[in-house]
Amino acid sequence: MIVTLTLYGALGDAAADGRVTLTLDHGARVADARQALTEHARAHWSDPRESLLARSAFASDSAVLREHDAVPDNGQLSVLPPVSGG
Amino acid sequence: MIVTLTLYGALGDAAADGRVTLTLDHGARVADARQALTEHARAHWSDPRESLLARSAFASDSAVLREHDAVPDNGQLSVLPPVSGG
Amino acid sequence: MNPEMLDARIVDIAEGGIDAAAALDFVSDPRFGGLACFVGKVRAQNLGRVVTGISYQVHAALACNLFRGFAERAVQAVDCELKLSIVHATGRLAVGDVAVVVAAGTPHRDEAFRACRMVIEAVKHEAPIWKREHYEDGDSAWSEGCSLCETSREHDAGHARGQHHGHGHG
Amino acid sequence: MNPEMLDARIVDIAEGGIDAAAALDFVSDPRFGGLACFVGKVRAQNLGRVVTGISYQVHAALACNLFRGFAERAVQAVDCELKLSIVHATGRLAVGDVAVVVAAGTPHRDEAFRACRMVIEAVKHEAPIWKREHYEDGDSAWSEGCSLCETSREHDAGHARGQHHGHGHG
Repeated sequence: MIVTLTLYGALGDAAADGRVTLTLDHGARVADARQALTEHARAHWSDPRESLLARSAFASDSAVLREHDAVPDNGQLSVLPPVSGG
Repeated sequence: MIVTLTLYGALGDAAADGRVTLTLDHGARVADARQALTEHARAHWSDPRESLLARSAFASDSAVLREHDAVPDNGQLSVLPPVSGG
Repeated sequence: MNPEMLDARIVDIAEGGIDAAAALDFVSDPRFGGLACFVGKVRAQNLGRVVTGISYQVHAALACNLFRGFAERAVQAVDCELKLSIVHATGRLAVGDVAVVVAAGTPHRDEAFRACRMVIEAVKHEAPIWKREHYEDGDSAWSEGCSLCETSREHDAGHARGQHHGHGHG
Repeated sequence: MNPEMLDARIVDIAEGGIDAAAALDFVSDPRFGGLACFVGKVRAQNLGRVVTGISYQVHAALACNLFRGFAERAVQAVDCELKLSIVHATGRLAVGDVAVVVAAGTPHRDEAFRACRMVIEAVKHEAPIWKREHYEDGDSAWSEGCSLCETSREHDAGHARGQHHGHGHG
């Protein structure tokens, strides 16, 4: 499946227009998306920010997901680095 | 000394214009004023409200006084029944 | 407390209501990230009776003096830069009218919340203010309240722990 | 939570600021005697640096969804009638601009304070919002923040107990 990851906060400038598109196996889980994004960052980003990625959460438009959750069927994931609202 | 006591809250309608004037010994303390007001109430009020007077505090215009404090030199005391602000 | 840091006032409802936004403005400061505010309003019911309004009587001079003392205690407690606004209404209020506003501004939020809470508790339990509730049947009654006598206060404190105060509409 | 009881919104600063008075109006109700409100403002300094403004980025759809969850938690915690307003800014804010308002209305004050505090803590630690501080020398930096990963959050919680968070301006 083709998954589009939207990068927020300090990750936003890592990719053009703040988005990365990856191809994952059918039935992929959040942990798989995290692994694929980390590998993509190592290969394509001048600063792969692995520590920040490790502390980032993945979310659908309605909820923050856990590692074992399935990647949403619509192929849309948000990557949320540590938050600092308020 | 002549002392004017201004009555607040539920005590206010006990006396005409909410005030009682009493004559106390020179050097009187708050406890003396309380005693004199209680006796005045027994003598002159249709409902002497002794329980309410016992729970009332006495104050100058700047502070709530304690029983052993002297009656202010200006002869002005406020009688404060239990408060219910807010 | 520096007078510029404290707005302590009694407002006659006949001359206009209390403005919470103005209180928040007063406690704002470029150094402050956190403002906490409490607004006490007249509610339509108390202890099972339908309330149509509340008349407040206030010993204004003493109240403002005591408000300054409450502010000093809050400064001591939070131990940081603090601006406070403490404004209470007097006169006859209708349901929904603002009876009291306490606002606190500090660099960080925890101190603002603590100062705001401390001060509203003091206003409710220690300020020379009396509330008479008016009911839909035309009856009215002074609220029970908290004694300011030392000896009675100890009794009240034990009583308050066991049940709701009869005079707390907020 | 009944939608009439909750106003959860993200406001673009370019379309006007956040109005704390409107939030207090929203949480008012004839049944409510106590309203508590927190206002977070951009302050002129953080961690020793002079701040000239803050840019907020917000995942608005997710944020509003999570705000509803925060409100549900507050309802569970206070176990009484409750209205909440949770409004956060997005875009570039200047010093003194309102970044966030949380207002809570309840019959009595303790529940209003508790709900307000619970919700602002959740907004600060759990909402998908990111802050970039701008400094007087033209530099800017994303704030450190709280991880939303389960494993990282445990680490952050231990860290936070030991010292001030780097991202709390209010």
